[in-house]
Parts: sequence; C-alpha cells; structure tokens
Amino acid sequence: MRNPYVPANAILSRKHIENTAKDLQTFEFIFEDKKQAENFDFICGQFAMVSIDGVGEAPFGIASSPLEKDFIQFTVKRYSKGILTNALYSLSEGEKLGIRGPFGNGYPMKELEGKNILIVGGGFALTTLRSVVKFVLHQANRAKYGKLTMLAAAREPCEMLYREDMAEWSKRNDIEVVQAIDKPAEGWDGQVGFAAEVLEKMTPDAKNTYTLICGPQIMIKTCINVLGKLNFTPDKIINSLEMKMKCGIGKCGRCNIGNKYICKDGPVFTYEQLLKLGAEY
Amino acid sequence: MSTESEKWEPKILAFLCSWCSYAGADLAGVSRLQYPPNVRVVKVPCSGRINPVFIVKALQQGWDGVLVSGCHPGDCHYITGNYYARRRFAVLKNILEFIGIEQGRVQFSWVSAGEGEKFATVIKEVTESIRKLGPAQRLVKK
Amino acid sequence: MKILEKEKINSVLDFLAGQYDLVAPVSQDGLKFEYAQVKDSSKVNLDFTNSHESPKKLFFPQYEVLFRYYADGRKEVPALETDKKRVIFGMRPCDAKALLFLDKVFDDAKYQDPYYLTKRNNTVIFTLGCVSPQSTCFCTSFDIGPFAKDGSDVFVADFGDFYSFEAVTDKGEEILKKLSGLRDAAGEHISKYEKLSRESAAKIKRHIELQGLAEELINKQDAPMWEQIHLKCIRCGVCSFLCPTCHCFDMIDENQGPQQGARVRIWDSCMSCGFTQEASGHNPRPGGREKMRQRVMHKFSYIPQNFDTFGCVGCGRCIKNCPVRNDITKTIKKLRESESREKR
Amino acid sequence: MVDLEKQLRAQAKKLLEDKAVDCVIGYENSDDPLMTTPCFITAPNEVDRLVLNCLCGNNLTKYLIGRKEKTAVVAKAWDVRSVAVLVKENQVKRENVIIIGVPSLRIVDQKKIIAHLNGKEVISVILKENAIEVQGDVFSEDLLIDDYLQAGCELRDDIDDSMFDIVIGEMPASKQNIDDDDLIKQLEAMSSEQRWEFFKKEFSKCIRCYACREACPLCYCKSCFVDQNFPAWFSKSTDLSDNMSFHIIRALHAAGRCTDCGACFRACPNDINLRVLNRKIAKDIKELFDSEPGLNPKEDLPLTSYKPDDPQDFIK
Repeated sequence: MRNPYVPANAILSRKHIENTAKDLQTFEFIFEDKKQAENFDFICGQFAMVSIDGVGEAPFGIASSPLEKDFIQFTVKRYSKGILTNALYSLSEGEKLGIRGPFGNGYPMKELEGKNILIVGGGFALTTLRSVVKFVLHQANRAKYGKLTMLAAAREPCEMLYREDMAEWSKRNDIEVVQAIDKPAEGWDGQVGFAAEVLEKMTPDAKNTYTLICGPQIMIKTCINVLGKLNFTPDKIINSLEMKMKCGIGKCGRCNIGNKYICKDGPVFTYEQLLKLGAEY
Repeated sequence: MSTESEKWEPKILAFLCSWCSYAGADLAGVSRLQYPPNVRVVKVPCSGRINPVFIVKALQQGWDGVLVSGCHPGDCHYITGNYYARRRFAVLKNILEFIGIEQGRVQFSWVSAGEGEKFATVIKEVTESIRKLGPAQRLVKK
Repeated sequence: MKILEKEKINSVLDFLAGQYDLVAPVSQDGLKFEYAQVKDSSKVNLDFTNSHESPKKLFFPQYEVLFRYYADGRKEVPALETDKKRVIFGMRPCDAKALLFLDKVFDDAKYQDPYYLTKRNNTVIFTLGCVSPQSTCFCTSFDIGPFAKDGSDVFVADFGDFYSFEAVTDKGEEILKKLSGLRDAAGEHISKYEKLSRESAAKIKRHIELQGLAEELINKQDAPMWEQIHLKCIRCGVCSFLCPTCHCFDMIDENQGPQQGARVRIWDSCMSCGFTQEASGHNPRPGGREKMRQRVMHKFSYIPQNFDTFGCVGCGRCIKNCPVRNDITKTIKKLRESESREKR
Repeated sequence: MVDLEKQLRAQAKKLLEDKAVDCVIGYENSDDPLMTTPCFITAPNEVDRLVLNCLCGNNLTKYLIGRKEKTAVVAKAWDVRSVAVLVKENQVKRENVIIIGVPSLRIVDQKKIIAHLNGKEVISVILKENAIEVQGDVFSEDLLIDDYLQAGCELRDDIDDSMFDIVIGEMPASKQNIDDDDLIKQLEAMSSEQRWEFFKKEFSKCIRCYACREACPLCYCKSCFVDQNFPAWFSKSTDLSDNMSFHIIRALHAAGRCTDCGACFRACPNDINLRVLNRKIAKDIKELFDSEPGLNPKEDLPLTSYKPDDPQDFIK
C-alpha cells in the first residue's frame, strides 16, 4: 500500500526573483532520485505539496510545463504570516526539501484540443496558466489547439510575472499577448485599466472558445460578467481555486466548498460547477 | 550518594536580566570568583520579560533547575518590570510546587550589577540545593 | 446462532486475551467507560450503555506519527504491522457502523491511508447489542438499531442468563470456531433474541426525519435559521472529538532534537478557530455561523452526496457532552421547519 | 424560585419593548433535565422561554465578547464578576451591557448528581423549594440543593453596585461561600510526591479538546499559546507532560483574573477537576496581595498592578 503522506526528496536547484518587491519568486526543484521524477507525471493545472522538514507543507500550483521533464517550477508569494513561504524563501540553492503529489484534477487539456483558448490571469495567479501556455506553445502540441490569447493583468508593472516569457511569447505570431496594469505608469507601453475593462475592449469571440481564468476574487467576478455579456457560457469558463490544504488527498476535511474537496475534486472547476457549490469560497 | 548520581551533574538554566544580573555575572567572572559551571545563561532584557511558558518548557525539556534573576526592586531599567515580575513569580512558584514540582527546582534572586560575590554565592546555593533534589523526573517529556 | 451461559463469558474473554490483543470496555469510576487493552477478563465490564469516547481512536488515534525526518533528509515511517491480531469485544452497533463510514474516507479508490487500514485489517470486532439505549440515542433514524450487525464480525447479545454469538463476516466465522463452550441456539433462544431486539429498538424515542434532508439542506445554505442555531455554540470541538464519524485532522511537524523530528497527524475540528485560516489572512469560514453550517452540512448533506450514507450514526455523544447542550437533532428539526431564504 | 423567574421575564419584556437592548441572553430548558441551555431572546413575546433555577449553570458572559449590539445578560454572582474583569480588560464596553444580576442564585453540580445516581439516567426533574426531585424510569428521589451545590458558588456582599443594572431577588446579606478550599488544604498538607500523583491522575484524562478554554469567559486570545506552531511551546500529543504543561499555563493565564465561575469545570467532558489550580492561585493572590478580581471594574487586576512592599521572602 503506497503511503500518500511521505514526500519525495528534492533539491532546490534555482531561485529566480519575479518582482522588485521581492515577495514573488519562482523556485525550481529537481528530484533526488530519477525514479521519483518519472512517476511524478502531472498535467497542467495540477498542484503539489512542497514540504520542508520541521516546518510543514503547503500547496502550490505547478508553473512549469509537463513536457519539461527534468525540473518542476513553482511561483510562490511570501506572506508575512506564511510560515512555510518564509522558510522556503530562506532556503538557498542546493538545499533539500520534499515534494508530494501531483494532486488535483488539472485543466481539461484533452477537451480543449481543437478549441480557441482565452487565458485571463490576474496578479500572481498566473502560475498554472503559464504551464498551460508553455504546454500549448510546445511544437508537439501547438497544432492541436486553435487561437491562443492571453491577458495578463496586474496592479503595477513591478507585479507583472514572467517578464522574459511574456517578451518571448509576444514575439511569436501564434499567441496574442495583452498585458494590462490598473493605473498608467511611466515607461509602460501595454494596456491600462482593470482586467474586465481591457477584456471588454478586446471583445474576444465566444465561438468555440474556452476561457481559463485565475486571479483575485473581484477580478474573476467582473471578468465573468463581461464574458457573460459576450455570450461565453458558464460551462466554457474554467477557473482554479485555492483553499487551505493539509493532506491534499481529500481526507483531512478542510478544503471543501459544498461537497467538493478542492484538493481532490478540484482545484479546477467550470464556472457552471461553481454556481452549484454555493458562495462559501 | 551512589556513584551514578556523583557522575550526574545538575543542568541549570538561568534567565538573567541584562542590566543587572547579567552584569553581576560579568563582574563575578572579571573578579575571578569561582562558582559551579552547571548554569547556562539566557540573557533577557528584564525579569519582567520572563513568561511562565519559558520556565515550564525548560522543566519539560529536562533542565534540573531554573534560576530567574533580575534587578532589585527600584533599580529596574524599565522602572516597573521587576515589580510585575515579583508578583508573577510568587504565583508561579506556588503553583509549580502545588502541582508537585519539588520545592527549589525553580528559584529567584535579585542580583545587581555590582554584586559579583552575591552572584557567585547564589549560583553555589542554587546548584547545591538542586544537586540535593537529584535529576528532574516530574514534568520531563520522555 | 450460538449461545453461551453468562458465567462462561470470562473464560471466553481470557481465551481471547491470550490469543490476541484484547480490547474491551473498562471503567475506573463505573460512570465513564472506555475501550482499553486488557490482559484478562478481570477488569472487563460489559454492564454499560456506551463508551464515553468513541472507539474511532483505536483506528484513527488522536496523535499519530506519520514519519520521522532526520538531518540527512531520510524519512522513516514507524512500523505499522503488529505481530498479534487485535480483538475488540463489546463495541456498540452504532460505533461499528461508523467504522464502515470511516473505511470509505480512508480507503477511497485513489488514495489509501496505510495507518488506518493496517489497524483496521488487523482487528476483529465483537459488537454487543444494546439492551438499554439512552435518551440521547437516535440510531434507529439511520436504519441501524440496537441489534444492527453492520460493521461487526461477530454480533453478541445479552439475554440475561445467556449470551448469543452470531458470525457476520468470515473473519468472525473463523474466530468463532476457535471459541470453546458455545452451543447451537434452540428455537426459544431465537424468539427471545427477536423479542429483545424489538424491545430495545422501541426504547429509542429520539428520532430525526432524514428523507430528502441532503437536498433540502443544499438550498437552505443561507437560511436565516443558521444565525440562531450557532449563537450559543462556544466552538469547543468536544462534539467532533467524541464523535465516531468525525475524521478531520491536522498535519504538523514537531521538532524533537537538532534537525530531526516527526510529521504527526492530530485530530482537528471544523469548529476550531484556525481550521481554515489561510496565511494570506483570508478565512472562508471565519465565524461560528459558517463553522456550525459546515459541521451540520458535512454530516447531513455533503457526505450523503459523496458516499450515499450519513456522516452520523445517532450515538448521541455530541448531545450528551455539549457544554451548552446544543442538540443536533433539534438543529435538524429547526432547519427542516425554517424558511430557505428571507421572505423578500 | 418561581417568582424570580416571573420578575426576570417581566424585566426582559420591558427591556425589549423599550428597545433598551437588542437581545436578552438567558437560560431556557433543554432536553437534558439536569441542565438548562443558553438562549438569545430578541422578541418581547419570546420572554416566556426564559427560566431561572438552580440548573442554570453556564456562564453567559462569554457571549458578550465582541458583541456590538446592546445586550442584556442574566448573570449569577460570579458571572457578574467575569463581566467586571472583561470590562477592565476592554473586551466589553460597560455601557453596552445591561446586567440582570441574580446575586443570591446558587447552582447544583450536575456531575455530583450523576455520580450519586451511579449513572442511572434522569428522565425528568421537578424543581421544589430547596430541593429537586429527580425521576428515572424506575426511581425517583429528592435531592437537597444544598447537598449538591457546585463548589465555588460564592455569594458576595462586596461586589460593586455599579455592576448590577437590575437585581432579581435580594442581595446576599454577607459573604457566604462553600468553603471547598478543604480540597486545596488537603492537597497543601500532602507531600509534593503525593500532590504530583493526584494531578497526574487528573490530567492524564485530558484529551486536549480545549472545551475549558472555549468555555472560559477570560480566554479570548486570537491565537492560544497551545495552538501555535512557531514556536511550538508544547506538543499537541496528549501525553502527561504536555497535558500538565498546558493546564499549568492555562491556570497562570487566568491568575488574578479568574472569578471561579466553574465554566471550565462544567465544560470538561472528562470530568477533570480544573478549578483546583485556579482556586489555589486565587487563594495565594488573596493572601499575598490581598486582592480579588472582578469585585469592582475600576480596580486594577492583581497581576497587572503592584505595590512597592509586595512580599519577596522567596527571592534570594
């Protein structure tokens, strides 16, 4: 009987600071032994529990693409009260820690094949969406998917994530990248305005299009109204939730919304499913 | 005294207030006064800083004795720190002894910065009284 | 069905204590009973209503080491197997049914919990039918009863001068063969057994109507009644600690020495303050209202939707031990009668 | 006792009708014949649910913490003192609360009754002048209230009058307490080894459900020392050393604040005698500093004040 509570040993191979405020960093891990790396095959949108001995565990969405076999990346925001995020930030490259997973249902990549994909990411909630973009843009997969549009919104330029990736994607012609910040800032040439306003200006076409949306509560609500007006149906709006988790396998009873456990039945739900679950999150 | 207990040396934790008792300990050292080496010192800003949790945690971790030493009432750098501490210690000492911790496991003293000799004699007295009590068993987490 | 003269029960218990790790009801003060390991039948006391704490702690203990970690990153899971099989004698039918529900939680298709399941597979359960249910019992609402056999390997009933033994599972069959002194029951024993079973079921007056409850609660999620229900609750969590079906737990690391320690699993409760408190400061269930709603909805709506059984077995421990005498059966009645939404 | 109930209902009705308060927190009957349950009355026509008798054990003042609306609360002598401490510690605004004091009401100890009946189940109870008749399916017995009083039912004549907005029944003529300090005196007479054995037996029953903390009106910390993980002061396990440490610190945190209302004792599912530690500390504080908490909301609490000549003979 496999023990789902014991993490696999991993090593922190690279730390990359994402924003000047230094509370957003991408962490890259490699598994200590290859066998663990093999049977850690995940799909975009899944998460893993990052475990530090003596500190504890916390769930983070996997930011790297499933096709990048030899490492896994997480982008983590440090919270003042966050015991594990603070411990993670104080780790230096080469130190040991544990990874448990992959958990959760992930995005329905099969279902998205042949469809256009509109990605709306707010603030630092771009992690699992980056995994989707990298996966779709990979030459083995690009042909399977239709038009790919990405709207990345943030409060200020310094909060914008994955600048190198964004720059690289903007150069490509098989993806339309729109970056928006709330208020005008000097030296910023992207869009200005709240995500919902920019989305309305973009007037995405609902036909044969799925929307993957992730971000703060208020952004999701306003964007979904806009999408509703552009007659996107709730079953085609997919978003990923976040709750406090401990076991990650649907047993410890804390991450439920209604009768669904975010860790096991989620974290990815269509907006249609969320409407049935009730307003607790 | 069986040989086993001769080999055993009491481990004593001392919380010394940095303004007076810690300076008193320095003075004892500077004046080359001899006193038993059983004490490990934790420097605290004031005797009023001592939270009973520290002392109960220490006893639980297996320390054989705890000494808390601060400035004489009236000398406190923070004026009222040791006054509040005095009342707290009185209640703490009584409840620990009431619950069954041997008398003398936890001791208190006022040692000012100039009392090097007093510091040395206090440490001697505390060490001897705790040596008589023997190794700590009650409350120690196995 | 087999029967055994009452005075021979001690020899059976002594035999079991010799062959297996025997766990049976004991009591220090004759008021509060608990299941504890016994070396022989001397301390066993079968004259009880039900144990104070539920026997779930024999399978899902309050504090359990998941693994130890060391400075070099080594992880060491404690040995789960025990050499001797375990026998629990005298568990009540409601607690046995609760274990069937816990099996569904800890042994689902994707993730099995080795700590719970190893103990579960290593245990044979002798349940003892209830002849004097308490006023707080309401097991008959959940289509079990004082003589229900769900979840037991051997069902025992007390006839006054006889005990009846009935194997329910083949694990029970196998162990029953080893017991000496059992005779086949005659017709009059079986009729007495049925009479006893009917009588004790009739003694249970407390009842809640479960028909369609799961769905009804879904559209009563923001009924105003929740406000009144949670007000007197002091959120102490005694109900979840004593409940045989509550299984929420927390996982924390405890350092025991330099760079080594253990990741442990401890009981947690949806009623405790930090249960869903997130590092960002957000708490989806901050107040008593949301916590009480989660407790009731989880047992009477979410679990029925996921496992098509109820997260309650009617043992009444939460009613009997609540410091402010909150009564789950009254809560359900009030919710049933209440309006789902404020009248616009 | 019945006319006290009538007075209470009349007062509550008036308060609600005049909109002086939004809610009256009191007691109503529950399915457990030996214990009433708290209730929150918000409409004048619901006041008849209120009851007042020797089974009204819970300390209702815990519900006042964090309550914004104007509230009336039924409070026994020691519950009133809890409010005084909460007011002094700025947890409850005095002008926000109307205290309906019942200074002469004493309550019975349900656990003593259950022990006396050797666990036989009580189906119903009839309240008499100074006794209660407990009836089971095959037995019925009259129990004198005075024989089963909950320890610590201290009636005081020196609680500051400002603490009583409404008084039901009369004020006690003099200080009458059930001197259960005899248990404390017995323990003090024992050797430290014997005391350790006594408390070892008591606290090994603890399952760390923290009902004592949640029931105590003075335990309102956002994050309790025992729930913290960084630093983890004590392990979450229920072995003796951790249980003992938790209860020592819990008692010390109530030092010079506890008014011996018995809420912790009543809430404990495993019948641990939790009052002993608190009562011992209260006795020491009375002898050492001649101060008792909760008699006057303006008076400083013993451990947050000092006198230059406090005793210090135990300090070298």
